[in-house]
Amino acid sequence: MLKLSIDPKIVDKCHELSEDITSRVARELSSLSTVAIERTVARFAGVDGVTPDGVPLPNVVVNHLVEKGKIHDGVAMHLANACLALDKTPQQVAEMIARGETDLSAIEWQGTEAVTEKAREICQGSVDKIRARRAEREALLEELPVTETPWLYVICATGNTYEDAVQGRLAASQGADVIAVIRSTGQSLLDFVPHGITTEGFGGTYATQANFKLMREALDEESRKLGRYVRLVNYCSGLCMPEIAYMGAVERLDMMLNDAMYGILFRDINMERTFVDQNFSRMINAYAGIIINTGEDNYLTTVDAFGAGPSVLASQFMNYHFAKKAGLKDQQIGLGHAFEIDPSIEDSLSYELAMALLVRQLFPDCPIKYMPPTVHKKGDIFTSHVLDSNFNLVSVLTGQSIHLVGMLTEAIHTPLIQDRYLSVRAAAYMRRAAKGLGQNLEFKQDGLIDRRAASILNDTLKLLEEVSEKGLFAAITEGVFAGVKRLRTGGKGREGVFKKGEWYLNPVEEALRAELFS
Amino acid sequence: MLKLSIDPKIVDKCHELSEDITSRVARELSSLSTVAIERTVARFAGVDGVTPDGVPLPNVVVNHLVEKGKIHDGVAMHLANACLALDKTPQQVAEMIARGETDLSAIEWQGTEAVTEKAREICQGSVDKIRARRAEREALLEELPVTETPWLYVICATGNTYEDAVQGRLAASQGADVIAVIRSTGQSLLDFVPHGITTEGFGGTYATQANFKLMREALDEESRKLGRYVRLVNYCSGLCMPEIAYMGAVERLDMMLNDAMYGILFRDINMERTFVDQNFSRMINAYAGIIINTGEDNYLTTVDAFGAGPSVLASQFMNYHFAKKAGLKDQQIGLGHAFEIDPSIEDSLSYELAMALLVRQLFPDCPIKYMPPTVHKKGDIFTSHVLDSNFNLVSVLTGQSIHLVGMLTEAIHTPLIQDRYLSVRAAAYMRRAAKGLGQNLEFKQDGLIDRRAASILNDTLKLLEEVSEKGLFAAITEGVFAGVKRLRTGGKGREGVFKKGEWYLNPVEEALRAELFS
Amino acid sequence: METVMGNGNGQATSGGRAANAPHSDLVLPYGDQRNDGVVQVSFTLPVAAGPLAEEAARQTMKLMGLEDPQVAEATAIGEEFTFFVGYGKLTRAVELSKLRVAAPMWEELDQAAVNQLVQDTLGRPMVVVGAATGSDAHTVGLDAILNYKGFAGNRGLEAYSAFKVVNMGSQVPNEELVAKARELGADAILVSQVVTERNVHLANLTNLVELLEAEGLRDQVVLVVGGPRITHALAIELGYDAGFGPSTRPQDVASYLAQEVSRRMLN
Amino acid sequence: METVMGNGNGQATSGGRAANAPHSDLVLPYGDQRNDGVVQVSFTLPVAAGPLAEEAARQTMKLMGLEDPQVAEATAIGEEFTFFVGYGKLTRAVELSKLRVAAPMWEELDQAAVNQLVQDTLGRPMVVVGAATGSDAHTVGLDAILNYKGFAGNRGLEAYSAFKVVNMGSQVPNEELVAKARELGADAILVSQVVTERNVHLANLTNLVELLEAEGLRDQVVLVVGGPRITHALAIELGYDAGFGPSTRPQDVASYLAQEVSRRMLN
Ligand code: B12
Ligand code: B12
Ligand SMILES: Cc1ncc(COP(=O)(O)O)c(C=O)c1O
Ligand SMILES: Cc1ncc(COP(=O)(O)O)c(C=O)c1O
Repeated sequence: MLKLSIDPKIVDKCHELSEDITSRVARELSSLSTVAIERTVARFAGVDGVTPDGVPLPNVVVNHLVEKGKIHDGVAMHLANACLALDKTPQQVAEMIARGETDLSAIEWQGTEAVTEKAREICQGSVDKIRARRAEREALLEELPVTETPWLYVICATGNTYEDAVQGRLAASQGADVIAVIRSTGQSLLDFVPHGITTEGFGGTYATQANFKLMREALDEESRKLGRYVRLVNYCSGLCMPEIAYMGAVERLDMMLNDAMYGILFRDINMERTFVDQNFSRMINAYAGIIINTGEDNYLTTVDAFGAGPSVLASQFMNYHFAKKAGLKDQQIGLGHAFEIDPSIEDSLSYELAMALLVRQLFPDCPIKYMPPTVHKKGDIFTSHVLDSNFNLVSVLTGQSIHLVGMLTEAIHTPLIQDRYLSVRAAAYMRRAAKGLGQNLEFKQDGLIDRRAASILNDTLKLLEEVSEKGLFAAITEGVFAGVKRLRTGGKGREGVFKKGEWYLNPVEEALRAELFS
Repeated sequence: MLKLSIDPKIVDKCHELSEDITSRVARELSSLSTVAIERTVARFAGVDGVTPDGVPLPNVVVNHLVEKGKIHDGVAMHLANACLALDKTPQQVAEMIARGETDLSAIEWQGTEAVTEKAREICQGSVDKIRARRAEREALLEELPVTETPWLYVICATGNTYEDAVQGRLAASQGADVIAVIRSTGQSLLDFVPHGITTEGFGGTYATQANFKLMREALDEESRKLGRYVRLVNYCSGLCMPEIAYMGAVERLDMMLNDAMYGILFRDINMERTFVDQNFSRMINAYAGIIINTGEDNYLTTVDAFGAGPSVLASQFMNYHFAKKAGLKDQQIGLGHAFEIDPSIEDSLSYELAMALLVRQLFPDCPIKYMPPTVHKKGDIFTSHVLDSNFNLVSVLTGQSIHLVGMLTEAIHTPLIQDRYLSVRAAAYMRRAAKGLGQNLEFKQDGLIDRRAASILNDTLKLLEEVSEKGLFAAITEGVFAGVKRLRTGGKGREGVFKKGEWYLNPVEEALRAELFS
Repeated sequence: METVMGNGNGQATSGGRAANAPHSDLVLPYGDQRNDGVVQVSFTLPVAAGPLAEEAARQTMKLMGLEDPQVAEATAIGEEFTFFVGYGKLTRAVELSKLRVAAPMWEELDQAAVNQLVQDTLGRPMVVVGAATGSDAHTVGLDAILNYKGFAGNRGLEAYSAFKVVNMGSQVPNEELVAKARELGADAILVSQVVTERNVHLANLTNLVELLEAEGLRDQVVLVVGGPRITHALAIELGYDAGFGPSTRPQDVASYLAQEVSRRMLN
Repeated sequence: METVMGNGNGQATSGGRAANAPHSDLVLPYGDQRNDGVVQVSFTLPVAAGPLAEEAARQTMKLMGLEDPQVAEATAIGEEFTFFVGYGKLTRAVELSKLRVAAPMWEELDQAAVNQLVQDTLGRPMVVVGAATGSDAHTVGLDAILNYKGFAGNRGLEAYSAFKVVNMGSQVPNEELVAKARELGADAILVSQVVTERNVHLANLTNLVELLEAEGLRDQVVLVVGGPRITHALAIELGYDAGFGPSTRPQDVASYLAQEVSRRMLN
């Protein structure tokens, strides 16, 4: 059995430091909420649909409260108050706001106790629905078990959700266990979630609740046909992170790309906004039984992977502790790593083995999401396919859990129908061919690989010490992760962060907290 | 360092048995020679060229002696006698025979001592030339060293020697260390060697001395350009095995496919003819410093590789002992093995690792020639490329010496110019990526791989015991190797075997024996 | 196009009857959207790498009818050679309903049915002589069809009581094959041709037909050829009765032979 | 064909001058013999696997001008989809001497020469504003050109005294880019576009030119676009001054910018 000799004291120290770093962030931001969170609460309360000119009603409600200077109370209280006062459902209230028929700030206060109770009541339906969807998944997994690991995960990105459904089913029938629909470029910076079925996207398909539903239904059908539950993935990131968490939860998505820092580093989204949103969205994911995928693979696309081990690990430690704080179980925390080692260097395979196994061993109960080579790929699809073959090998040897199947055409286009077929076929071959190999191998004590892993772990500790000393905000400001520098006060979506008022209530958070931490 | 736990007692026993089996064959056949051997002697004596209607002069001379019932004395004696009597060179004598101007059987005998001396003299020039070519190679290897292993070996098979030269140079410049020119189908069953430059072949190019020369010159030029000596390979097999050995030796080829049993099993060439020819051809190869490649890979194309381990190993043991008997050094004995394991079975990679390493470990000083997957390849060139990638990996991990680079288009056509490029590139990548990996790994004691190797070795011993009991001739008759059955008295070329007469002399064999076993 | 051509060794459709499709659609390659026409190509041009070579590659793709040709990779693989990988969009569609697919005509029969049919028709086993002819030494495919063991779990002709099989093995000269067929009074001759470089198989296959005709044997036997690059259409063109391509199962051949021989008896 | 088209970002020929080749030969793909025309293709047809699909594949290859089309592989990748790998022979050749290769015009200059030329021409550093525009978040390529660190050992524009570089990063709206260029009095605007699915880059690039023209800025700046699927010909077509494709080195861009600005001063 391949196993690295790791000093457990260093590991413990890394955990302590990251627990401390992330707790400090949480404490510092505990008084904040965001417009995205409030829109999510509105959705929990049943607000849905768009105005005739296409503005989603959750945005209408929240924008209205922002305009009226009332957002600091949270959307739940004002919606509940209006429901009581007008004897309407939240959806009816929202429609009235859209038509300019009411002003929530002007409605007579129905008494704090009554409003609080109503606020809890209007959100409870969605909480219950999510619990039911989770139970549904569990039942399906019993009925249609997935037995082989790593799960083979492929991407659909046609831009057209109907094509995604065709191609997702096809990929599943070819052997894929997990289907991710990639989002159109630019969606993460939209401060609203598009509505309805969409057929036009660039490099991906818009994430909408209707698209989620359509894909999940298609895959449910295919799952039954194959006798194997096919998981569905989307992106819980960007300016609408918590809203998408809600949509994924009620449409029974199974995984979500959901990173604590990705938005900051790669989309220049405001730090506070991101940290606050990620926590709430992760609570929803946790409750929905969704597995999150963190995005450390992205670091390796902007800096050389050979030297980036410590920053990847440090980020994983922090993502892990942020996740635990949001109530996610280890089994739900799909920490990311990627085979982005430069293929032109000597012993690249040994270095990558060391890193992949280190990640695997440090988080033994987390379903590590292992990502394929991308940056070092060129238009030579044959050579690219060979690189993926070594990635497939390392994945099987080190017992990874979620295997994002590399595409031979990575450098050219989002996958064609045959690209997925060929790549899944290659990954499935390796899963079969190298099945027991890892169990039959051991590393030479203190050899290249052991030493490499130890040195990365040591440097991770140093990095975490540095971050702990400075605090995470300052560390990001100084460009510790992925070589990207961001200001705490900069970035997109900052205007959507607000300080919660004295009467602020988020009944969803309250309910989830009770369920998750009981 | 990957190492199998092998019982040395079993290995010793296998060696003893095969030494005994092969010695018995050699003893039994020691009184025989063949027309091919006599033609080779004629070539050593300087007989070359063709008649106006295309018959090679060595054939003319030997056929003449056969007709005259004089072949049992060997060609050397009669040629020498004629040279003395007519005061001609062997070539002049041969030309006279071709023109019907002389009858060797009718020339007055010049006295045994004088003729014997002359016979030795006329052959010595070629022996010296071969020694000089060998020294030339050694000097070139000092000047233009090849440093990386395994050597990457690719095939040219355009049918046109000029194209082969272009493509061989190109392949070398792309990273190939060894260039083999495959022969046209059918050549091995010709009982003569075609003459001169050829431009029309099917699935390969005719092996002729002129083609050898042209290729070696092209590669010498390229070697200088690259600062790395590029080796040239051809096929020393079929009905003209020893003649081709001669040609390769004087044209400074570096390797020769040269198996003790291939002709019997795969070309239905007579057993006695093959065993006698292989011994003499190997003596020439030995003296020329040529590395031979045995053909155990072929077994795996007609029987399932999973069960064929013992017959491959048994054949290697015998090929090894036949080779030693012909004066080849371990460093010249490139025993063959191939990655022909069925990719659809579970743990195929582990099984293949076991077998490849077993071969490697059992013959530690032999440059094992490791052959790529072929039978399980289909027209899907992408999937084929992935299979080769695992082959490349096993080769590097187990420290093979001569690596026949697999082609992604194996199931379709002999390699195109870009097929070689892509395949060499993939193999070179693996050589770099996995360079130190084998040194950093160990097998779990008594795991799947160790147990598999032990069981193959045990079965090899059993098989060799069986062959020893029956004798090799009977074993082949019963289809022990590659599932092919051949009769001792059957097969092609049987009429070319004859019993040496009382006055028989082969001065070449005599000279080589003196040099090789001194 | 209405000429008989194409592979169609039958096993993929029900029993291999000539598959004139009911579709009438125009079909284009499918990349990630129906009818986007996306095709991948690779080739080498004997031109030194550089902008000129890339432009030549793009033009080569245009000559192939590919619109929006993209050179995804251009790599020097020698001083005077550049290797290209490209993608482009084909806009000319194939009209499915217009295609005529040639395949040997037979219904799939199981072993018992084949045995029965031959027994009913001939009252004795069919004599089948097989060989890899000319310089071709590839016997695995032929053995897969003939030998008891068969192919992919499907038993070979030797396993049928309907056939008396003589497998002559590899590199059999056409003359020897014809002599053997005459000697045994063969009902069928099964030829395997695997090596096709420089079209070596064409001459060899044509020569066999000529020999059989010269000996007056052509009409006495069912003449079949198989191999990885053999199609039924090609076989017909060369004067054979049927051609079998890659992944042929012995049962396909057995079914065909039994039905062909019975058809001939009825005529 | 005489229209300006093709890649030709220049670095492969000496200094990137438009490479009108001296060759006059007809060039065909080279498989294992000169002029054999061998091309590899792969594609998927939305047809169920079987003889019909294979015939459709063969016809598709014929539509691509491939003679002797060989279907090497036909695999069902779904009930209604078959994936093909094929080989065929193209017989229509490209005439090299007739090709016109478009490339930005510049001589390769080293860092000192670039600095000197800009100093001599402008008497101050060139102000260069760069951005990945629209929804494009790929900055690695742009950074490779602009940032000090550069690309493949070749320093970026920041390393030159000739340039004052402002790198606006990713997903910059065209409006912001234009505003920044005006604010800084930019001499050059460098745009990166990596995502090209559904031709999203074309609209975006066209829009930038329109904005610049509307603001009367278009003639004030050297307007350059780069990215893995950008060619000089495309750039020209879209109204840019130059386009740079894959494997561009910062030095290529620096050389071009210096020479272009000096050319403009002389005119
Ligand atoms: C095994 C093999 C060999 C073995 C053959 C052993 C043996 N006893 O058969 C050995 C190592 C000896 C060999 C040698 C050579 N081979 Co070879 N070989 C192969 C290989 C790897 C597999 C072929 C095979 O067994 N396939 C499995 C069988 C089951 O499939 P099949 O033949 O297609 O048969 C099926 C159908 O076609 C059909 N079928 C076939 N025959 C018949 C007959 C009838 C009557 C019917 C009804 C059906 C039928 O049914 C079968 C079952 O479905 C192929 C590459 C590949 N992966 O395909 C190269 C290949 C066929 N060989 C090739 C070549 C060039 C050679 C050599 C000429 C190379 C050389 N110059 O030395 C030599 C010489 C052989 C000669 N004189 O003919 C080329 C042919 C290129 C071409 N298109 O012409 C190939 C494609 C490899 C390559 N890329 O270069 N080879
Ligand atoms: C790294 C990467 C990312 C990183 C980007 C990080 C970053 N900060 O840049 C991350 C992970 C964030 C990312 C995300 C996405 N990506 Co991305 N990504 C890549 C990847 C792997 C490498 C690109 C790269 O860095 N190349 C290295 C640089 C040096 O090369 P280059 O860009 O070609 O630049 C050179 C030249 O083109 C030129 N050049 C480039 N720009 C400029 C500008 C000027 C002025 C000049 C003169 C020259 C120049 O000079 C450079 C040096 O030579 C490619 C695949 C690949 N292997 O190419 C996919 C790829 C580009 N991504 C793709 C997609 C679709 C996406 C997503 C949209 C997917 C999704 N839906 O989530 C997202 C969203 C991004 C967005 N909104 O734009 C597709 C694009 C498909 C297409 N043809 O449109 C690709 C091809 C992958 C794929 N097969 O799907 N990606
Ligand atoms: C964790 C994470 N979130 C989100 C994304 C995608 O983000 P966007 O939709 O902003 O392109 C990625 C990209 O792969 C990611 O890794
Ligand atoms: C040892 C050996 N000899 C000879 C050959 C080729 O023989 P022929 O030229 O008879 O096809 C092979 C085939 O690979 C071989 O392995």
